[in-house]
Amino acid sequence: MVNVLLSSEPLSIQACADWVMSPEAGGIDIFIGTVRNHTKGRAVVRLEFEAYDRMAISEMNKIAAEIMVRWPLHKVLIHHRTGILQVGEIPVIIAISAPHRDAAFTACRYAIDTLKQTVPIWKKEIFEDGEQWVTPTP
Amino acid sequence: MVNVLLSSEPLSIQACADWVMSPEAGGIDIFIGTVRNHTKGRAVVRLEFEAYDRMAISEMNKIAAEIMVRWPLHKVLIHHRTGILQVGEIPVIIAISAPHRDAAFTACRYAIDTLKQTVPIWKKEIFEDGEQWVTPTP
Amino acid sequence: MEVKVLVFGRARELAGSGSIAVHATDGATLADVIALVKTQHPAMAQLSAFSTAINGQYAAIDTLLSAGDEVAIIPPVSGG
Amino acid sequence: MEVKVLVFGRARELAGSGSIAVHATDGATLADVIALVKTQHPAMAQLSAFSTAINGQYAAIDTLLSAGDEVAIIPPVSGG
Repeated sequence: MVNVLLSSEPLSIQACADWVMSPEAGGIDIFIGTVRNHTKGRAVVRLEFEAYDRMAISEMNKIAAEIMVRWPLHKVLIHHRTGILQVGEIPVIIAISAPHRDAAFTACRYAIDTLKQTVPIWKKEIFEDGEQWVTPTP
Repeated sequence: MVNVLLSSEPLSIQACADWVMSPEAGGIDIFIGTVRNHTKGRAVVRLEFEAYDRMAISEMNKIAAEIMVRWPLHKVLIHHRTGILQVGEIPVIIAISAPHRDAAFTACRYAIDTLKQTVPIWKKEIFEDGEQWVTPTP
Repeated sequence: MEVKVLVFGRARELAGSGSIAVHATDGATLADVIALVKTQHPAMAQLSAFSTAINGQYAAIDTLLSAGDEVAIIPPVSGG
Repeated sequence: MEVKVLVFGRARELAGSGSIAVHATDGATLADVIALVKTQHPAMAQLSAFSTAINGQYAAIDTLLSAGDEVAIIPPVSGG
Protein backbone atom coordinates (compact mmCIF):
# COMPACT_ATOMS: atom_id res chain seq x y z
CA MET A 1 0.00 0.00 0.00
CA VAL A 2 1.18 3.47 -0.91
CA ASN A 3 0.31 6.88 0.54
CA VAL A 4 1.67 9.96 -1.25
CA LEU A 5 0.81 13.54 -0.33
CA LEU A 6 1.90 17.02 -1.34
CA SER A 7 0.42 19.45 1.15
CA SER A 8 0.53 23.06 2.25
CA GLU A 9 -0.63 21.97 5.72
CA PRO A 10 1.76 20.82 8.50
CA LEU A 11 2.75 17.14 8.32
CA SER A 12 1.98 14.88 11.28
CA ILE A 13 4.57 12.33 12.39
CA GLN A 14 2.03 10.42 14.47
CA ALA A 15 -0.49 10.20 11.62
CA CYS A 16 2.24 8.93 9.26
CA ALA A 17 3.42 6.33 11.78
CA ASP A 18 -0.16 5.20 12.43
CA TRP A 19 -0.74 4.75 8.72
CA VAL A 20 2.27 2.50 8.10
CA MET A 21 1.81 0.36 11.23
CA SER A 22 0.59 -3.11 10.53
CA PRO A 23 0.25 -6.39 12.45
CA GLU A 24 2.15 -7.93 9.52
CA ALA A 25 5.13 -5.65 10.05
CA GLY A 26 8.08 -6.18 12.35
CA GLY A 27 9.94 -2.95 11.66
CA ILE A 28 9.19 0.62 10.68
CA ASP A 29 11.71 3.20 9.58
CA ILE A 30 10.72 6.85 9.41
CA PHE A 31 12.81 9.65 7.96
CA ILE A 32 11.84 13.19 8.92
CA GLY A 33 13.41 16.25 7.36
CA THR A 34 13.41 19.38 9.49
CA VAL A 35 14.23 22.99 8.67
CA ARG A 36 17.63 23.82 10.09
CA ASN A 37 18.39 27.23 11.62
CA HIS A 38 21.60 27.72 9.67
CA THR A 39 23.33 26.99 6.35
CA LYS A 40 27.10 27.29 6.22
CA GLY A 41 27.11 29.56 9.24
CA ARG A 42 24.34 31.84 7.94
CA ALA A 43 21.16 32.10 10.05
CA VAL A 44 18.09 30.85 8.21
CA VAL A 45 14.84 32.74 8.89
CA ARG A 46 12.50 30.47 6.90
CA LEU A 47 12.27 28.28 3.81
CA GLU A 48 9.92 28.68 0.86
CA PHE A 49 9.01 25.48 -0.99
CA GLU A 50 7.67 25.53 -4.53
CA ALA A 51 6.52 22.44 -6.45
CA TYR A 52 5.36 21.41 -9.90
CA ASP A 53 2.43 19.82 -8.15
CA ARG A 54 1.18 17.15 -10.51
CA MET A 55 4.66 16.04 -11.53
CA ALA A 56 5.92 16.04 -7.92
CA ILE A 57 3.05 13.74 -6.95
CA SER A 58 3.69 11.53 -9.94
CA GLU A 59 7.45 11.30 -9.21
CA MET A 60 6.78 10.50 -5.52
CA ASN A 61 4.40 7.75 -6.64
CA LYS A 62 7.12 6.40 -8.97
CA ILE A 63 9.56 6.19 -6.05
CA ALA A 64 6.98 4.42 -3.90
CA ALA A 65 6.16 1.96 -6.67
CA GLU A 66 9.84 1.29 -7.36
CA ILE A 67 10.75 0.50 -3.74
CA MET A 68 7.66 -1.70 -3.33
CA VAL A 69 9.03 -3.80 -6.20
CA ARG A 70 12.68 -3.77 -5.12
CA TRP A 71 12.26 -4.66 -1.44
CA PRO A 72 9.73 -6.70 0.58
CA LEU A 73 7.70 -3.89 2.16
CA HIS A 74 4.23 -3.58 3.65
CA LYS A 75 3.37 0.10 3.43
CA VAL A 76 5.14 3.10 1.97
CA LEU A 77 4.26 6.70 2.82
CA ILE A 78 5.84 9.81 1.28
CA HIS A 79 4.52 13.22 2.41
CA HIS A 80 6.03 16.55 1.34
CA ARG A 81 5.14 20.10 2.41
CA THR A 82 4.91 23.15 0.19
CA GLY A 83 4.76 26.85 1.01
CA ILE A 84 6.51 28.76 3.78
CA LEU A 85 8.16 26.75 6.57
CA GLN A 86 9.70 28.11 9.74
CA VAL A 87 12.81 26.71 11.43
CA GLY A 88 11.97 23.36 13.06
CA GLU A 89 9.05 22.62 10.73
CA ILE A 90 8.90 19.43 8.68
CA PRO A 91 9.30 19.51 4.88
CA VAL A 92 9.23 15.75 4.38
CA ILE A 93 8.25 12.50 6.07
CA ILE A 94 9.00 9.08 4.59
CA ALA A 95 7.63 6.12 6.57
CA ILE A 96 8.04 2.48 5.61
CA SER A 97 6.88 -0.71 7.30
CA ALA A 98 8.32 -4.09 6.40
CA PRO A 99 8.39 -7.62 7.76
CA HIS A 100 12.09 -7.10 8.56
CA ARG A 101 14.02 -3.99 9.49
CA ASP A 102 16.73 -4.40 6.86
CA ALA A 103 14.31 -3.71 4.00
CA ALA A 104 12.67 -0.81 5.86
CA PHE A 105 16.00 0.97 6.42
CA THR A 106 17.35 0.36 2.93
CA ALA A 107 14.16 1.39 1.15
CA CYS A 108 13.70 4.51 3.32
CA ARG A 109 17.23 5.65 2.60
CA TYR A 110 16.80 5.02 -1.11
CA ALA A 111 13.48 6.89 -1.16
CA ILE A 112 14.80 10.11 0.40
CA ASP A 113 17.97 10.05 -1.72
CA THR A 114 15.91 9.58 -4.90
CA LEU A 115 13.31 12.18 -3.88
CA LYS A 116 16.07 14.76 -3.56
CA GLN A 117 17.23 13.95 -7.10
CA THR A 118 14.04 13.54 -9.09
CA VAL A 119 10.99 15.15 -7.47
CA PRO A 120 10.34 18.66 -8.89
CA ILE A 121 10.30 20.64 -5.66
CA TRP A 122 12.50 23.65 -4.99
CA LYS A 123 13.35 25.48 -1.81
CA LYS A 124 14.60 28.98 -1.26
CA GLU A 125 16.43 29.89 1.93
CA ILE A 126 15.51 33.24 3.41
CA PHE A 127 18.28 34.83 5.51
CA GLU A 128 18.22 38.02 7.58
CA ASP A 129 19.98 39.82 4.75
CA GLY A 130 19.15 37.93 1.57
CA GLU A 131 17.86 34.76 0.01
CA GLN A 132 18.99 31.97 -2.30
CA TRP A 133 17.61 28.97 -4.14
CA VAL A 134 19.14 25.85 -2.70
CA THR A 135 21.13 23.83 -5.20
CA PRO A 136 21.89 20.17 -4.64
CA THR A 137 25.27 19.41 -3.12
CA PRO A 138 26.93 16.71 -5.22
CA MET B 1 22.04 14.63 24.37
CA VAL B 2 20.92 11.16 25.26
CA ASN B 3 17.53 9.83 26.41
CA VAL B 4 17.35 6.17 27.49
CA LEU B 5 14.25 4.55 28.96
CA LEU B 6 13.16 1.05 29.98
CA SER B 7 9.45 1.16 30.67
CA SER B 8 6.43 -1.03 31.32
CA GLU B 9 4.20 1.74 29.93
CA PRO B 10 3.38 2.13 26.20
CA LEU B 11 5.98 4.04 24.18
CA SER B 12 4.94 7.19 22.32
CA ILE B 13 6.27 7.80 18.81
CA GLN B 14 5.24 11.45 18.89
CA ALA B 15 6.92 12.08 22.25
CA CYS B 16 10.13 10.44 21.00
CA ALA B 17 10.10 12.47 17.78
CA ASP B 18 9.43 15.68 19.71
CA TRP B 19 12.38 14.98 21.99
CA VAL B 20 14.95 14.51 19.21
CA MET B 21 13.76 17.44 17.08
CA SER B 22 16.11 20.37 17.11
CA PRO B 23 16.56 23.59 15.12
CA GLU B 24 20.18 22.44 14.68
CA ALA B 25 19.10 19.21 12.98
CA GLY B 26 18.38 18.64 9.32
CA GLY B 27 17.41 14.99 9.49
CA ILE B 28 15.78 12.57 11.90
CA ASP B 29 15.66 8.81 11.54
CA ILE B 30 13.32 6.79 13.74
CA PHE B 31 13.22 3.01 13.97
CA ILE B 32 10.11 1.49 15.51
CA GLY B 33 9.82 -2.20 16.30
CA THR B 34 6.29 -3.61 16.31
CA VAL B 35 4.91 -6.95 17.48
CA ARG B 36 4.15 -9.08 14.45
CA ASN B 37 1.10 -11.34 14.31
CA HIS B 38 3.05 -14.37 13.12
CA THR B 39 6.42 -16.13 13.35
CA LYS B 40 7.27 -18.68 10.66
CA GLY B 41 3.60 -19.20 9.88
CA ARG B 42 2.53 -19.57 13.52
CA ALA B 43 0.01 -17.05 14.87
CA VAL B 44 1.44 -14.98 17.73
CA VAL B 45 -0.99 -14.09 20.52
CA ARG B 46 1.31 -11.82 22.52
CA LEU B 47 4.92 -11.26 23.54
CA GLU B 48 6.36 -11.20 27.05
CA PHE B 49 9.47 -9.08 27.55
CA GLU B 50 11.80 -9.61 30.49
CA ALA B 51 14.86 -7.45 31.24
CA TYR B 52 17.81 -7.31 33.58
CA ASP B 53 16.76 -3.75 34.26
CA ARG B 54 19.87 -2.00 35.51
CA MET B 55 22.14 -3.72 33.00
CA ALA B 56 19.70 -3.15 30.11
CA ILE B 57 19.68 0.57 30.91
CA SER B 58 23.45 0.62 31.20
CA GLU B 59 23.93 -1.23 27.89
CA MET B 60 21.47 1.09 26.11
CA ASN B 61 23.41 4.05 27.48
CA LYS B 62 26.64 2.49 26.18
CA ILE B 63 25.16 2.23 22.68
CA ALA B 64 23.98 5.85 22.82
CA ALA B 65 27.39 7.03 24.02
CA GLU B 66 29.19 5.02 21.35
CA ILE B 67 27.15 6.35 18.44
CA MET B 68 27.44 9.93 19.72
CA VAL B 69 31.22 9.51 19.44
CA ARG B 70 31.27 7.67 16.11
CA TRP B 71 28.90 9.91 14.12
CA PRO B 72 28.02 13.64 14.20
CA LEU B 73 24.62 13.49 15.94
CA HIS B 74 22.48 15.94 17.87
CA LYS B 75 20.20 13.80 20.01
CA VAL B 76 19.91 10.07 20.58
CA LEU B 77 16.86 8.40 22.12
CA ILE B 78 16.51 4.67 22.91
CA HIS B 79 13.27 3.51 24.57
CA HIS B 80 12.41 -0.15 25.24
CA ARG B 81 9.24 -1.70 26.64
CA THR B 82 9.00 -4.52 29.16
CA GLY B 83 6.08 -6.73 30.21
CA ILE B 84 3.25 -8.10 28.10
CA LEU B 85 2.77 -6.66 24.60
CA GLN B 86 -0.11 -7.39 22.23
CA VAL B 87 0.23 -7.67 18.45
CA GLY B 88 0.83 -4.22 16.95
CA GLU B 89 2.34 -2.77 20.14
CA ILE B 90 5.79 -1.18 20.17
CA PRO B 91 8.71 -2.90 21.94
CA VAL B 92 11.37 -0.40 20.88
CA ILE B 93 11.83 3.11 19.50
CA ILE B 94 15.20 4.49 18.46
CA ALA B 95 15.18 8.12 17.33
CA ILE B 96 18.21 10.08 16.18
CA SER B 97 18.60 13.65 14.97
CA ALA B 98 21.67 14.81 13.11
CA PRO B 99 22.81 17.76 11.02
CA HIS B 100 22.77 15.44 7.96
CA ARG B 101 20.64 12.42 7.16
CA ASP B 102 23.52 10.10 6.36
CA ALA B 103 24.69 10.02 9.99
CA ALA B 104 21.13 9.67 11.31
CA PHE B 105 20.42 6.60 9.15
CA THR B 106 23.76 4.92 9.78
CA ALA B 107 23.71 5.47 13.54
CA CYS B 108 20.08 4.37 13.90
CA ARG B 109 20.77 1.15 12.02
CA TYR B 110 23.87 0.47 14.11
CA ALA B 111 21.97 1.17 17.34
CA ILE B 112 19.14 -1.32 16.71
CA ASP B 113 21.55 -3.98 15.43
CA THR B 114 23.74 -3.58 18.52
CA LEU B 115 20.77 -3.45 20.92
CA LYS B 116 19.63 -6.82 19.61
CA GLN B 117 23.07 -8.27 20.34
CA THR B 118 24.06 -6.76 23.67
CA VAL B 119 21.12 -5.44 25.72
CA PRO B 120 19.91 -8.03 28.28
CA ILE B 121 16.26 -8.20 27.29
CA TRP B 122 14.46 -11.41 26.40
CA LYS B 123 11.14 -12.03 24.71
CA LYS B 124 8.90 -15.06 24.77
CA GLU B 125 6.38 -15.63 22.01
CA ILE B 126 3.00 -16.88 23.17
CA PHE B 127 1.13 -18.89 20.53
CA GLU B 128 -2.39 -20.34 20.63
CA ASP B 129 -0.92 -23.71 21.48
CA GLY B 130 2.42 -23.09 23.11
CA GLU B 131 5.22 -20.64 23.77
CA GLN B 132 8.93 -20.22 23.14
CA TRP B 133 11.81 -17.95 24.06
CA VAL B 134 13.00 -16.15 20.97
CA THR B 135 16.58 -16.87 20.06
CA PRO B 136 18.57 -14.56 17.82
CA THR B 137 18.69 -15.54 14.16
CA PRO B 138 22.30 -15.44 13.02
CA MET C 1 1.00 25.61 -32.55
CA GLU C 2 0.56 26.97 -29.04
CA VAL C 3 2.59 25.44 -26.21
CA LYS C 4 2.46 26.33 -22.52
CA VAL C 5 5.83 26.45 -20.75
CA LEU C 6 5.87 26.26 -16.96
CA VAL C 7 8.96 27.58 -15.19
CA PHE C 8 9.89 27.02 -11.55
CA GLY C 9 12.27 28.17 -8.84
CA ARG C 10 15.15 30.30 -10.03
CA ALA C 11 14.00 29.88 -13.64
CA ARG C 12 10.63 31.36 -12.73
CA GLU C 13 12.29 34.35 -11.09
CA LEU C 14 14.55 34.93 -14.11
CA ALA C 15 11.55 34.69 -16.48
CA GLY C 16 9.46 36.96 -14.26
CA SER C 17 6.53 34.57 -14.66
CA GLY C 18 5.61 30.97 -13.86
CA SER C 19 3.84 30.32 -17.16
CA ILE C 20 4.89 31.38 -20.66
CA ALA C 21 2.81 30.99 -23.82
CA VAL C 22 4.95 30.13 -26.84
CA HIS C 23 3.94 30.02 -30.49
CA ALA C 24 6.05 27.33 -32.20
CA THR C 25 6.05 25.92 -35.70
CA ASP C 26 4.46 22.51 -36.23
CA GLY C 27 7.08 19.80 -35.78
CA ALA C 28 8.99 21.84 -33.15
CA THR C 29 11.06 19.97 -30.59
CA LEU C 30 11.46 20.72 -26.89
CA ALA C 31 14.82 22.33 -27.79
CA ASP C 32 13.11 24.67 -30.29
CA VAL C 33 10.60 25.80 -27.68
CA ILE C 34 13.29 26.35 -25.04
CA ALA C 35 15.17 28.50 -27.55
CA LEU C 36 12.02 30.59 -28.13
CA VAL C 37 11.55 31.01 -24.37
CA LYS C 38 15.14 32.22 -24.02
CA THR C 39 14.61 34.73 -26.83
CA GLN C 40 11.49 36.08 -25.12
CA HIS C 41 13.23 36.11 -21.70
CA PRO C 42 16.96 36.80 -22.20
CA ALA C 43 17.64 36.67 -18.43
CA MET C 44 17.05 32.93 -18.58
CA ALA C 45 20.42 32.51 -20.28
CA GLN C 46 21.81 32.69 -16.70
CA LEU C 47 20.28 29.30 -16.02
CA SER C 48 23.23 26.98 -16.49
CA ALA C 49 21.61 23.59 -15.98
CA PHE C 50 18.04 22.39 -16.09
CA SER C 51 15.92 19.38 -17.01
CA THR C 52 12.78 19.41 -19.11
CA ALA C 53 9.41 17.70 -18.91
CA ILE C 54 6.39 17.28 -21.17
CA ASN C 55 2.97 16.85 -19.58
CA GLY C 56 4.50 16.08 -16.20
CA GLN C 57 7.07 13.50 -17.36
CA TYR C 58 10.81 14.04 -17.77
CA ALA C 59 11.54 14.24 -21.52
CA ALA C 60 14.69 14.49 -23.63
CA ILE C 61 15.44 17.81 -25.32
CA ASP C 62 14.94 16.40 -28.86
CA THR C 63 11.39 15.19 -28.19
CA LEU C 64 8.78 16.38 -30.73
CA LEU C 65 5.95 18.46 -29.30
CA SER C 66 2.24 18.43 -30.05
CA ALA C 67 -0.22 21.31 -29.84
CA GLY C 68 -1.46 21.79 -26.29
CA ASP C 69 1.56 20.12 -24.66
CA GLU C 70 2.56 21.39 -21.23
CA VAL C 71 6.32 21.89 -21.18
CA ALA C 72 8.22 22.47 -17.93
CA ILE C 73 11.68 23.91 -17.30
CA ILE C 74 13.05 22.22 -14.20
CA PRO C 75 16.09 23.76 -12.51
CA PRO C 76 18.08 21.46 -10.18
CA VAL C 77 15.55 20.22 -7.62
CA SER C 78 16.02 20.69 -3.88
CA GLY C 79 13.10 19.06 -2.13
CA GLY C 80 13.34 17.15 1.12
CA MET D 1 31.38 -15.99 50.66
CA GLU D 2 27.78 -15.36 49.60
CA VAL D 3 27.07 -14.52 45.98
CA LYS D 4 23.71 -13.67 44.44
CA VAL D 5 23.10 -15.16 41.00
CA LEU D 6 20.34 -13.64 38.83
CA VAL D 7 18.94 -15.78 36.04
CA PHE D 8 16.77 -14.62 33.15
CA GLY D 9 14.58 -15.87 30.33
CA ARG D 10 14.90 -19.56 29.58
CA ALA D 11 17.60 -19.92 32.24
CA ARG D 12 15.18 -18.57 34.85
CA GLU D 13 12.52 -21.07 33.84
CA LEU D 14 15.01 -23.95 33.95
CA ALA D 15 16.23 -22.85 37.40
CA GLY D 16 12.66 -22.34 38.63
CA SER D 17 13.73 -19.04 40.19
CA GLY D 18 15.07 -15.66 39.13
CA SER D 19 17.55 -15.34 41.98
CA ILE D 20 19.80 -18.03 43.47
CA ALA D 21 21.95 -17.67 46.60
CA VAL D 22 25.29 -19.47 46.28
CA HIS D 23 27.85 -20.11 48.96
CA ALA D 24 31.27 -20.13 47.29
CA THR D 25 34.80 -20.43 48.65
CA ASP D 26 36.88 -17.26 48.85
CA GLY D 27 38.81 -16.81 45.60
CA ALA D 28 36.06 -18.43 43.54
CA THR D 29 35.73 -17.42 39.88
CA LEU D 30 32.59 -16.83 37.89
CA ALA D 31 33.08 -20.33 36.42
CA ASP D 32 33.15 -21.86 39.92
CA VAL D 33 29.90 -20.17 40.86
CA ILE D 34 28.21 -21.21 37.60
CA ALA D 35 29.25 -24.81 38.34
CA LEU D 36 27.66 -24.59 41.81
CA VAL D 37 24.45 -23.18 40.30
CA LYS D 38 24.30 -26.09 37.86
CA THR D 39 24.80 -28.55 40.68
CA GLN D 40 21.92 -26.98 42.63
CA HIS D 41 19.73 -26.81 39.48
CA PRO D 42 20.57 -29.75 37.20
CA ALA D 43 17.95 -28.69 34.59
CA MET D 44 20.21 -25.75 33.74
CA ALA D 45 22.56 -28.12 31.94
CA GLN D 46 20.09 -27.80 29.04
CA LEU D 47 21.25 -24.22 28.57
CA SER D 48 23.75 -24.54 25.72
CA ALA D 49 25.01 -20.98 25.39
CA PHE D 50 24.96 -18.01 27.72
CA SER D 51 26.97 -14.94 28.70
CA THR D 52 27.78 -13.82 32.21
CA ALA D 53 27.85 -10.49 34.01
CA ILE D 54 29.10 -9.21 37.35
CA ASN D 55 27.35 -6.24 38.92
CA GLY D 56 25.60 -5.38 35.66
CA GLN D 57 28.66 -5.56 33.37
CA TYR D 58 29.55 -8.36 30.97
CA ALA D 59 32.44 -10.34 32.53
CA ALA D 60 34.65 -13.23 31.37
CA ILE D 61 34.11 -16.62 32.93
CA ASP D 62 37.52 -16.63 34.69
CA THR D 63 36.89 -13.38 36.57
CA LEU D 64 37.48 -13.57 40.35
CA LEU D 65 34.45 -12.77 42.49
CA SER D 66 34.16 -10.78 45.70
CA ALA D 67 31.65 -11.22 48.51
CA GLY D 68 28.36 -9.50 47.71
CA ASP D 69 28.87 -9.56 43.95
CA GLU D 70 25.75 -9.79 41.82
CA VAL D 71 26.30 -12.40 39.14
CA ALA D 72 23.95 -12.77 36.17
CA ILE D 73 23.42 -15.65 33.75
CA ILE D 74 22.43 -14.15 30.40
CA PRO D 75 20.94 -16.46 27.76
CA PRO D 76 21.04 -15.20 24.17
CA VAL D 77 19.26 -11.83 24.23
CA SER D 78 16.25 -11.07 22.03
CA GLY D 79 15.22 -7.48 22.70
CA GLY D 80 13.98 -5.08 20.06
